[in-house]
Amino acid sequence: MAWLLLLAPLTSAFLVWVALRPYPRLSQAVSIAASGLAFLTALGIALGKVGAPAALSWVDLPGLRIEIGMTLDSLARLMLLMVTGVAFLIHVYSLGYMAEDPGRARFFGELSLFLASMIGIIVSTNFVMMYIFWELVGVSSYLLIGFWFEKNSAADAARKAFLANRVGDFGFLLGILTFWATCGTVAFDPGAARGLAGNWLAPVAALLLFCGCVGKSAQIPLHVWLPDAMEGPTPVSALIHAATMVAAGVYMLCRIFFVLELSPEALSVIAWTGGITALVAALIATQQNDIKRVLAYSTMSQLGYMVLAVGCASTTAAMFHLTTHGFFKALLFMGAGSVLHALHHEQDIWRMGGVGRKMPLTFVTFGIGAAALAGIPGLSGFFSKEEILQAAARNEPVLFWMAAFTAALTAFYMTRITLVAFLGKPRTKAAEHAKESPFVMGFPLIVLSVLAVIAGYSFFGIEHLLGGHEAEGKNPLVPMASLTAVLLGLTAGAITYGRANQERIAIPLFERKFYFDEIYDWTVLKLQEESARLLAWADQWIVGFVLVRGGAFVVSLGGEMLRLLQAGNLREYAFLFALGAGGILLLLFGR
Amino acid sequence: MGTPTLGHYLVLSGLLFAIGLAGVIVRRDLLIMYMCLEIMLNAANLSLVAFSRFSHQVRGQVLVFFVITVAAVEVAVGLALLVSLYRMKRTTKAEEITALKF
Amino acid sequence: MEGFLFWFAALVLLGSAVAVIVNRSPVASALSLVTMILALAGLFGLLGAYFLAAVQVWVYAGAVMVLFLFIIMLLDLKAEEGTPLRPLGVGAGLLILVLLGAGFWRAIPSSAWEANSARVAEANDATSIGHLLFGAYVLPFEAVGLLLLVAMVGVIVLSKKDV
Amino acid sequence: MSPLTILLLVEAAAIGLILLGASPKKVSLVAAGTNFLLSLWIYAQFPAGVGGYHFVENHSWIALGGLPEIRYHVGVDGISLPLVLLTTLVTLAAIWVAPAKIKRASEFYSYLLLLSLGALGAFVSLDLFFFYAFHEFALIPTFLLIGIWGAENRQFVSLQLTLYLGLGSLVLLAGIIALLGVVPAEERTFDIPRLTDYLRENPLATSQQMLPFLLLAIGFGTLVSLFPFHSWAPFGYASAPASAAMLHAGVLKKFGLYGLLRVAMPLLPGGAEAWKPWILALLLGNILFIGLTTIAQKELPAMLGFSSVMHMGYLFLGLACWNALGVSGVVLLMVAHGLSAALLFAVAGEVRERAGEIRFAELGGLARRMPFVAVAFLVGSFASVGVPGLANFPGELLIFFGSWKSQPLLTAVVVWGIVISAVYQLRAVRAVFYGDLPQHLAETGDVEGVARIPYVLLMAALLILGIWPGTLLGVVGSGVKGFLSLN
Repeated sequence: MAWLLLLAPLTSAFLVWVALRPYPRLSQAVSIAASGLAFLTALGIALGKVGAPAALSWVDLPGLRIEIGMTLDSLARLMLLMVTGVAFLIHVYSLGYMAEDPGRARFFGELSLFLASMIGIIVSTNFVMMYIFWELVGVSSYLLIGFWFEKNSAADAARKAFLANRVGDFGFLLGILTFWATCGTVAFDPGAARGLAGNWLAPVAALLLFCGCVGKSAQIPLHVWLPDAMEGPTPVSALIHAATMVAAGVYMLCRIFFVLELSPEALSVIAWTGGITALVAALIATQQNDIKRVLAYSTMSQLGYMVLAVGCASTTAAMFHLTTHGFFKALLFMGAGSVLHALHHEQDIWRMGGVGRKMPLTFVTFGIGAAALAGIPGLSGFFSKEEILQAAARNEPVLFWMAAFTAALTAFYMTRITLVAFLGKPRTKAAEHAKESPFVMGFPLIVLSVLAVIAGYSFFGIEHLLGGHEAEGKNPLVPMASLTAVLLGLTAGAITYGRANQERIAIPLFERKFYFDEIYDWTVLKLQEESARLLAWADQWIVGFVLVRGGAFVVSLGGEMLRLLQAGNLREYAFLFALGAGGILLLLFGR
Repeated sequence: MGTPTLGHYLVLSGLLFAIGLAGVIVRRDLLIMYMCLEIMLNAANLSLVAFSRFSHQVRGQVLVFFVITVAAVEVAVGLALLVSLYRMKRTTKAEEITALKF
Repeated sequence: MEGFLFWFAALVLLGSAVAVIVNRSPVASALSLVTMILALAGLFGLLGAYFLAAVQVWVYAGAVMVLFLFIIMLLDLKAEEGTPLRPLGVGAGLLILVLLGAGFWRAIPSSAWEANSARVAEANDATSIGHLLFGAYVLPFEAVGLLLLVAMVGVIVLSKKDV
Repeated sequence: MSPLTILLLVEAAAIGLILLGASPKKVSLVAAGTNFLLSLWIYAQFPAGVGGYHFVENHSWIALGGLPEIRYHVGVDGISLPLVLLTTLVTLAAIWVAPAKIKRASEFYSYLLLLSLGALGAFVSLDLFFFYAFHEFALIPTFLLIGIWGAENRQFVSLQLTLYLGLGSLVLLAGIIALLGVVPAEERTFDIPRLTDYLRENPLATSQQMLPFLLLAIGFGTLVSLFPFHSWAPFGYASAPASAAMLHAGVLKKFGLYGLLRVAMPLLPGGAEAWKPWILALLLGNILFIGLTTIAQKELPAMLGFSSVMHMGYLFLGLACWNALGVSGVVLLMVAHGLSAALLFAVAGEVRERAGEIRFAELGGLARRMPFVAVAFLVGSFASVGVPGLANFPGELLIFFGSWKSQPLLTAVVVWGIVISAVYQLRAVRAVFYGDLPQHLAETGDVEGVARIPYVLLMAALLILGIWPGTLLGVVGSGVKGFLSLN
């Protein structure tokens, strides 16, 4: 029965791709049914009704045993619930959002493919199975980002996303190989990991595996693809680039924590990467004008938090924040989506304004999401971020202060976009004529806003699902610091953007995203293009011309020389003849 | 100087043959080449006679007899060719007659 | 005495052979060729092959050389005053001379140098050649005759005017 | 009469019928179809658990004085069966993709069948003489196919390809002779199984193995476009007609690898070990040098040509690190690369024919006009890039696992190849099918109806092998255990 989790979305994807493409309504129905079914199965598993099935052996050769099975421990159950739940809501939301797009059948097929591979990552029992679905998630994100493939920017963004993920997967695969070489198995088996314990390979394996997370969860330096991934339709951004796919990296870290904890150096590297990514992303977010890009950088920043939590050896904090973040970030993206839908895909917040009055439901739900993300006490964001700050305080005080400052920044940029987009006077005609989105898009907003509020409390059970509440080492200073940071951010945001009509602070460094894209374009592309051009020239001329044609030339040269000997000169023949005769005579009778 | 032995005669005929061959290579005129050809033939005759003499068999001399006849035939035909060649090409220099060379 | 004769004939022989090559005018080389043949006939005589010596003089010196001279006169070849012997050709010739000479020199087995060959006076070598010629070698004899015939016909055909 | 011989006879009969005037495409389609079904039947009947050769047929052919007896000895084991399946499937697809009304159609189709016959013969024959002869036999139609029906620079390219491969085969012949020379006289035989058994019992001294292995390695290496000997491949495939490129890149090129796997490595393990550093260095050339060169390509077919050369790097890595994992990976990847290369070249041919354009700069947005072909190209690209779920991934994965223990650093560099291949493959997808549609391509038509079947066949095969490699691994496992003198 548990196989349904994987089979339902896969069959739906296969059916849509093979047969149902010309019938949009049918393929939408099949896809939504599949994701609903997956959610119900996940619910069954969470309530313990459904057990883990027997594993199938995929490859069984001497020295290597890869199997396709399911681990349904508490970590997986929580993640399954969150992913299938949010996915189902987004499927419903997409019905409305993609209503008039001609390719919507293909869209739902790709959504199902994504859902299947995401579930695959969650339930995988060994590294290779996780790697398989890891790449499939990359493929489906490539397809979904490049959904409007006519748009050059979308096509480029899709390619950029896939390549960045691929670099991450390269590190991930090397990590798997190192782990397999030292521990003899690819399964998630803490016992076997003792093979890694003492030897110097432990940090290497851990950091290589972390590369996979850096690629997938858009940590610096492999983060450049996430903002461009906003080229995809908003439900895609909501599902993939907020709730699920990017969270896969953090989930993977928690799943293989038994490898990471063997090397403290690796953990501190992970913590610092997370911390820096959170800070940098938050700084950039304050200066972005496109509403989806702000949310993208905010996701990157929250992911930084989660990686920081894992780095500080507290996977429960990371998973807690991951779940709550999944809810309110999906909510924010869908809220933004319904605004874009109403404003005919106008994404620049400075051309919006006053939308709140026209779209009350969206405004309220978006406000709740923003508040939760900012970390207003009482909402889910506050509790989960609190855990992370506690963990950071325990390990690296510097990182704690960085995280606190980032929390302030988060509050700042969230108030900025909420005020500018929803309040004040409408700045363009489109903003004036905005009207509320249909209920099919509203319903998920409501559900998610409810979840965003209650998810933080213990009765909701996330804590219990994650196996107990780490009560010890509650440093009283932390809640105070985070509270002041949030208040600071809120007031600063309110003051600067209360009745602002255009951007008040211009910091080009943040606005140009720390010039990462330019640096990459200059180094990676230039280096690669130049060396490729050079090698192509070398291959064509040196290997192709000199060696191959050279060989042919030498042969024809030899022929030419021999021709000269047969010059038709009588006396020459006589001479050669005599020379030969004399030579042989001498040879025969020798000295 | 002692009486000449077989060796002396053979060396003599060898030298004569070498001179004949050298002549063919050195001179460019076809006629002279012919004469050198004759020299080489006579060198062969000399060694034949020397062998027949020192091995006490007359057979060698019969062979020389045949060689002389063949030489005569060869000269006749050769010179006829030379004449018709001369009539066509007005020269007997070996270099000019290279029609066979492509 | 006999040794002296041998060395004298050998000297004349080689000298005239070289003269054939060195002489500029064809007539001179033809005449030096005649002297060479006569010296050879002398050597044959020394070796006791008197019949052959006689044949050599009659056929070779008489017929063949006359033919040569006749052709030289017919084609009235001018002596090659102008063209000096090209060093390359001469060098090649000398190289061959030395090479072949050394080759032959080495080739001669040491046994040939003993002086065991007392000269046996041949009583009537002409008759013994006759016996052999018309005995064992009658077939080659006829073949050579035929060859002469073919040569004559060939020459006539070749020298026809309108060929 | 073993079914393998029937395979060969069917194709020969088809050629005969075509020459007698039957309509070329129909006859060859029927022949290729029956062959494919027959090979599936052979696969079904193949006793997976048992090692060794099956469907064996062995008749004496010629016994010349001084030469060991040449026998028509045919058989198939875990290693060659997948290749037979690959050949029949790609032949069917190649013939189906070729346009019916091509100039000099009867010649075109008989050359295609000859090419496939040569490859099939080489894969099933267990006699060194036939093994070599069948491959040579397949070179001739390649020359004619490229020379007559190729693109603009076909004369030069077909000549270069044939001369280069001819030279390679000569070196290979020298290698075979050297190999037989080294074997003691009374044991000298053309029969591969007997040779393998004999040499496993009493292996030769390493010094004796050096030269034969070098010659065999260079000979087979040239046929498989190992790094410095690859100049014939890229432009040969670029200007070849789609079906010829499919058959040669997809199938005939695997002969070299199969040769290394069947003849060079098992018979001369000492030589292999001695020359291993060289092979490892050269395959790096394949991955990095050719990989980057592929990125710089400006045209679709040339890029595909270079990419098929680059992929050989993986296969050589698997071969050089001679162990069960690596070799099973090599066999899997050979089949997978054959399928994906065939699919990509078919699409390239389709684009060249329908859009009349092959330069990346001039193409774009074709996905809107040719959705089916776009999907085929996407599946082919994802397969060749090694995305899980498609056949190449298990192959590459096994090779990486196989070679990691003995060569960790080098394998790490080779693994970087998956990024390089992703770069150039996605660049092609982006340039040809995504982005905005240029004016002059506005009315390019898509592949319709029956013509889609070959693409569907190839895609289905890639999917099946990708999702469940067990289908081949079971068979390959028995083959590998059987004859590898594994450490």
